[in-house]
Amino acid sequence: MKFALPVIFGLLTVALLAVGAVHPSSTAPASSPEGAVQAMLANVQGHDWKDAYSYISPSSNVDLQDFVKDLNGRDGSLRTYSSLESFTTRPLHENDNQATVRTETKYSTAVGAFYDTRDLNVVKDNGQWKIVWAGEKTPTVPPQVIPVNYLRWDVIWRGAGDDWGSQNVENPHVRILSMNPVSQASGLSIMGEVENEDTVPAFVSVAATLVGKNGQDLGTESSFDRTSHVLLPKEISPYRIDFPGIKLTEVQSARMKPDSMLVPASADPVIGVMHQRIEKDAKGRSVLQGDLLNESGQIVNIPHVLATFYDNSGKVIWVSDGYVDHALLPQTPQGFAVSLSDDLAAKVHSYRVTVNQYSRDWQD
Amino acid sequence: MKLRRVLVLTAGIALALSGAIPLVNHILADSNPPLQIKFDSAQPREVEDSTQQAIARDYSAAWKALKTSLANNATAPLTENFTGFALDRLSQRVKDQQQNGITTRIIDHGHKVEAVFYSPDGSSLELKDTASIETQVLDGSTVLHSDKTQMHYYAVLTGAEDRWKVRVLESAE
Amino acid sequence: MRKVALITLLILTCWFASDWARAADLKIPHNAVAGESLTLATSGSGDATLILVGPGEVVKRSIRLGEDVQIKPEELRHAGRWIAIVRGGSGPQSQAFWVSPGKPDQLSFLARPSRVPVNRPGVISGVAFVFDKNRNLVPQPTPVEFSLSVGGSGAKQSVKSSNGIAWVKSSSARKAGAAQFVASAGDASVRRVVQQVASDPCNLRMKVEQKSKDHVVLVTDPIRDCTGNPVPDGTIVTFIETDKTGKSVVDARIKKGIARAEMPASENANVTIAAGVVLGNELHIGGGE
Amino acid sequence: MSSPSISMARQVPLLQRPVPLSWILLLALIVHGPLLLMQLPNGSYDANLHKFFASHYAQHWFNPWNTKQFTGFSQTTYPPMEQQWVALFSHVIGLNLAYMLVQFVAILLLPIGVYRYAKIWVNERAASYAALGSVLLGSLAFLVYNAGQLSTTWAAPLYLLALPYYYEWAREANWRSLLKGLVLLFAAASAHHVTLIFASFIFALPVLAMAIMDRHREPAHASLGGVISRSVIFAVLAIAGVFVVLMPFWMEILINPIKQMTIPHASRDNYILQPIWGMNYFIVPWGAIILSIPYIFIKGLKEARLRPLFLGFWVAMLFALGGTTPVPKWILGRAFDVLTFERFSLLAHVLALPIIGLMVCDLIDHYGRKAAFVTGALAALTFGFAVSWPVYFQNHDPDFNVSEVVSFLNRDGHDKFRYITLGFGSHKFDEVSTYTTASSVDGDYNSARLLPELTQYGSAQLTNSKYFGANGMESLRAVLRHADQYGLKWIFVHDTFYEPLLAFGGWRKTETYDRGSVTLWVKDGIPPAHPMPYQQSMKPTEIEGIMWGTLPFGSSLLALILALALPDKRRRGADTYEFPISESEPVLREAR
Repeated sequence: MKFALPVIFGLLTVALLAVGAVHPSSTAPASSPEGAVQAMLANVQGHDWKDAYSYISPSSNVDLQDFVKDLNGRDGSLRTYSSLESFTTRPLHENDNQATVRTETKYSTAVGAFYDTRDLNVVKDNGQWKIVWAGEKTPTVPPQVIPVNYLRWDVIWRGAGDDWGSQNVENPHVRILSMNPVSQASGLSIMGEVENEDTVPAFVSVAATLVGKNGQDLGTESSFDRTSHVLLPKEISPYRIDFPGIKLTEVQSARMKPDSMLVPASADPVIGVMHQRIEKDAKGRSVLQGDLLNESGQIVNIPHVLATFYDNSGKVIWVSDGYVDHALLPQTPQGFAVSLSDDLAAKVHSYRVTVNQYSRDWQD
Repeated sequence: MKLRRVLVLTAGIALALSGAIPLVNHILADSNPPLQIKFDSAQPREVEDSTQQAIARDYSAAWKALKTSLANNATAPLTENFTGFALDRLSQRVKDQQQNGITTRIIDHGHKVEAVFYSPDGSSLELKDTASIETQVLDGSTVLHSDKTQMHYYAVLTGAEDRWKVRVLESAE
Repeated sequence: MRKVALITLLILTCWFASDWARAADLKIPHNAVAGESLTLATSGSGDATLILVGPGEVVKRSIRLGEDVQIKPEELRHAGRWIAIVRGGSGPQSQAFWVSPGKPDQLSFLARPSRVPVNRPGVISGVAFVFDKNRNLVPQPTPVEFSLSVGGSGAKQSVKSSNGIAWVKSSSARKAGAAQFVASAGDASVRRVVQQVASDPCNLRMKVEQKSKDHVVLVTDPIRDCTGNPVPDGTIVTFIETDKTGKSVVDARIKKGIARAEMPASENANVTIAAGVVLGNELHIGGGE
Repeated sequence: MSSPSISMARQVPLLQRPVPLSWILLLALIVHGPLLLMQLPNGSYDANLHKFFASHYAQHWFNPWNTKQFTGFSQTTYPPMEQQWVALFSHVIGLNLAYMLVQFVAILLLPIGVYRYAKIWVNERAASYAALGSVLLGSLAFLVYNAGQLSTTWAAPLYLLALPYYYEWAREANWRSLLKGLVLLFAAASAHHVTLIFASFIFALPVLAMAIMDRHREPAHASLGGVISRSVIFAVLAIAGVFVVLMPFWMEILINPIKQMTIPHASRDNYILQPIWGMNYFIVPWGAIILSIPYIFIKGLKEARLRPLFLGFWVAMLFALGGTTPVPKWILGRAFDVLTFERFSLLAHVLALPIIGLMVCDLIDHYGRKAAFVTGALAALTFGFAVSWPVYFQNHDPDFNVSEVVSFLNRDGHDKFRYITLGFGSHKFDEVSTYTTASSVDGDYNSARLLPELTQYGSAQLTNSKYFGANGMESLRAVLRHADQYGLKWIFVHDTFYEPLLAFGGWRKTETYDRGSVTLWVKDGIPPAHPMPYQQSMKPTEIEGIMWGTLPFGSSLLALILALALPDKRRRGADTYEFPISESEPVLREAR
């Protein structure tokens, strides 16, 4: 009886520790196809690659190393700057031995959230549900020499001293070719195109200030990453500036502020945008898709696609963008898709895709 | 008991001082002198409305900074509003004043300003200013010189990141 | 007796006071010029301190009253209103005087822009600010000569400054190249360079250079502007191919005067070309041009 | 030379006697002095935050509005007392040494507080062992040398010092005790608000229970009603006083209640499922105390007198376990995700120490010197391991030099624009903030955040954005999008992870510092920074500034004056023991 209280409290403490520690095993066999996918993704989330791989069917013909690279990225792509943040799964169809599970994943990446949808085949293997992993096939480019006429601009600036009157290199002339406000449920967007009409490269950013009916400023926003910042001579880039929560009826005018700066730049890489077309994706949504082709000899780590949509009068009616989570290898096509709403798709008469890029080596 | 009294007294004085100092600063704070600017005769380019407002604001601020700087022998206010030759010149004046133990108090009774030049590229602008100025040169609290006169100034302003800065400020007879 | 002594004392005091007052008398010439020496005449006797407060400096020195005071050129560099103060035995005496700028000696020349397309009217401007050797603005009208030339040929123009500023406007030449833009006043001369660069491409034309099973290589003719100047390398030329698989676009860069792009081969495709907002010719691949 | 005089009294063996407090303080000096002179806490997690706040008070004692972080924030969001002491000493010995000095004072206060607090429950000897143990606590080493929680290490001992006075007041109605207890409590509140809130329950409720249980003990003869009514008076005066002393703090909370999204912290993890955090937050700070847990359970629950103390310990221990048990989540609800739990180890240990003191007495009584040696060695090992733990477990990046960053910001008018750092970690970012004249959009102290881009997302500092997943990166994107409004021109990067976003967002890499470990990214066309419009209504008034500059600091000063001016008469004889023989038998308070 003397020890009753200590024993009770001791047991209570152990019980509380046990309640807090209740957690399913990370490699427990899955009881359903969806469970197998969820367990695999949960392990990916925790970077437990080995445990995740335990849910992969041997028939997939993919080894652990390639499996990890498929999920964790390769060649300095956006995926290498990502981690799986959350996911949802939904079985599309299922029978006793086979099933298809749709996964919608959200990655946290260096450029913000990245969403991906993938349909996974799940099969029963020795009584356990396992995922058939379709590994990425890296095409082999034949050995070749790609001649580079290396073209770049360097700038020598005036010294730091205040020698007023002495000449400095002038900033490039850029011109806003078009500007179109579009009102949506989430707010107002201003979009259009900007051209570097000079003979030197320009570092461009576009900002806009909305002026309200009684003359006061409603807010200032910039195009941020919805434009290409480095424009070579005569290059045209779309831009889109979003003003969340502002309605078109509140706005009297907009002050556009295109800034340009002369910067050292390289004319490479050249990225072709091939076979662009508007189609429906697996979910039935309208997407503009095609292939990116890196015509240079070096890897482009993170491509960023900017799509400009025009109506039949040539007016810019929407600017959409998307990052590609795979690197562009030389001479190797890489697919891309940019979504657009169905009502917008109906109005689109033509479109134009430009590619912005980040490459680690070239940045340095 | 004595210690307590001293403590209470000290705390009271500290409180009173900390409250009084901002009040005194507020009372002594400068008010802006009247400034009239005409932009009609600017050549060869017409001065935009927004530039007119900016010039009026920044030229007035420059004078305020000049007064503060000469009165307190501090160069910090100058850097915000002056550049180039004017900044060098006024900074040197402040340093010399400091070295020689004198200060200059400017009592500004107003400016009548006319823009006479606005460069074609919009980067520089010249003003002719007729100012009514009272100048006092002081050594500590001793007034060494005091006069009130109407003076003409040539001021050249050039655009900086977010404001116009005075690059040339020269008085003439 | 006491009264007499008092009156005498009063007289003596007044006498001393007037003497001290006279001691502070200053005579300053009316024609003081920045950067030139200046002689101040003083009267009275004894030691005193002279303080000169100028627009950009303060000079303080000990003087003997009754003697002339020499102000060195380097002490009188800034034009404008000066205040001379003499502190002797009695209260300080002061006097304001004006120093005018010296003769024109330096120019601040703002030539804009540094880079300009050829054959554009009134796009080049030159603004010259006239200063003396101590960087005082010289408001007196001064003739300033501007000349703009490319390859030795060009135009000259003489302008009289007003309020210390002279300016001109000029058109760009038809030929690309570095234009020499010179402003001179007296012995001062300042040179600037205005790069006159090719304008928008003109008469943009492309042709098929090479065709294979997978690819077609398109190449432009040498790209020039409407006055015949070659468009600089690096300029973007966009090739657009449209066929049943969709639209393919390559933003090629002009290298060595021409642009080249590799497009997917197609049975039946239209190819267009553009540089900036300028459109070129159109090709049909598969069924001939 | 004369030989030491020996007073005639009953001989008590050395190990049977209480350890004099002066010896304990000397031990604290010997153990902590060299470590502090080596400035070991400089590398701790929060040290630079305190120094940053202190550097502001050093220059603007009566103006708590600090423009160097969050584009401007009020330092009334964090009790200022120990930071103001650092500020005061910094004028004489510099910021770093001032921090060490103030931290050292807190370390000295802890054994005094533990000693006085322990004496409510146990005899002088056990209390002195408890105080001795407090010098070598792993949790203290963790908070001082790893976490840099200056505030908790100040608030806890002040609170421990205040409660015995409350105990005396409740039992004996001693007005002097009431005054001293209240002033020490105000000082504790001025040091740290969170410790005050939790200590009110964990530390004070056992003392209330004891005051009721001991109401008839000599020299008191109080009634139950008397004890309770005096407790209520103490509580009311304490609440009113704390409200007045920290008035600007409460007003700030009232105007800007903390509505931010929750921010992840490893101390909320389950330490069993995440063993590395279990090691970091439990095994290391607890050390040899883990071995004494069975004794604490048995002794603490067997002795009726010790039960309130045990219950306080038990709750504190469950809190110290973070997310290992569901109890903190059940009790705190949403607040669970706002708090960090590493500080609860110290609170639990302070409550356990009187019982551990009894254990040491028992051990020494049974095993003599062997027991003294073993317990001493275990305490020393615990402390040594906790101090050296950050060397083996580095949970932040290796050190790098930020002097070039500071130099860049402070020259050529660069401080006209705002800056942020990416990948610096809050520790290094605070160092930059302390020494630069420029303002940052980012800030370290979460509760001071007002900018919508920072409060809308579940992330803390921008400099650590990537550790907060998509929320962190979205928060960073939102700030970068509004760079024009904030005058945000400079971004210093210590982690290439952030470079793609900057490149796509319109920044350019321009300069490299510290042999390439830091790069500067610049955006052109950004207008110079100006005060944000919302700040006008957020700035503390001048009166609030004066209150903030006088009352919290003044309460600590008053506590000091009262300690000197009104010494505890009854304790004069009891606290000191002459060497080698005590004149009288120690006052024993048997825990029975």
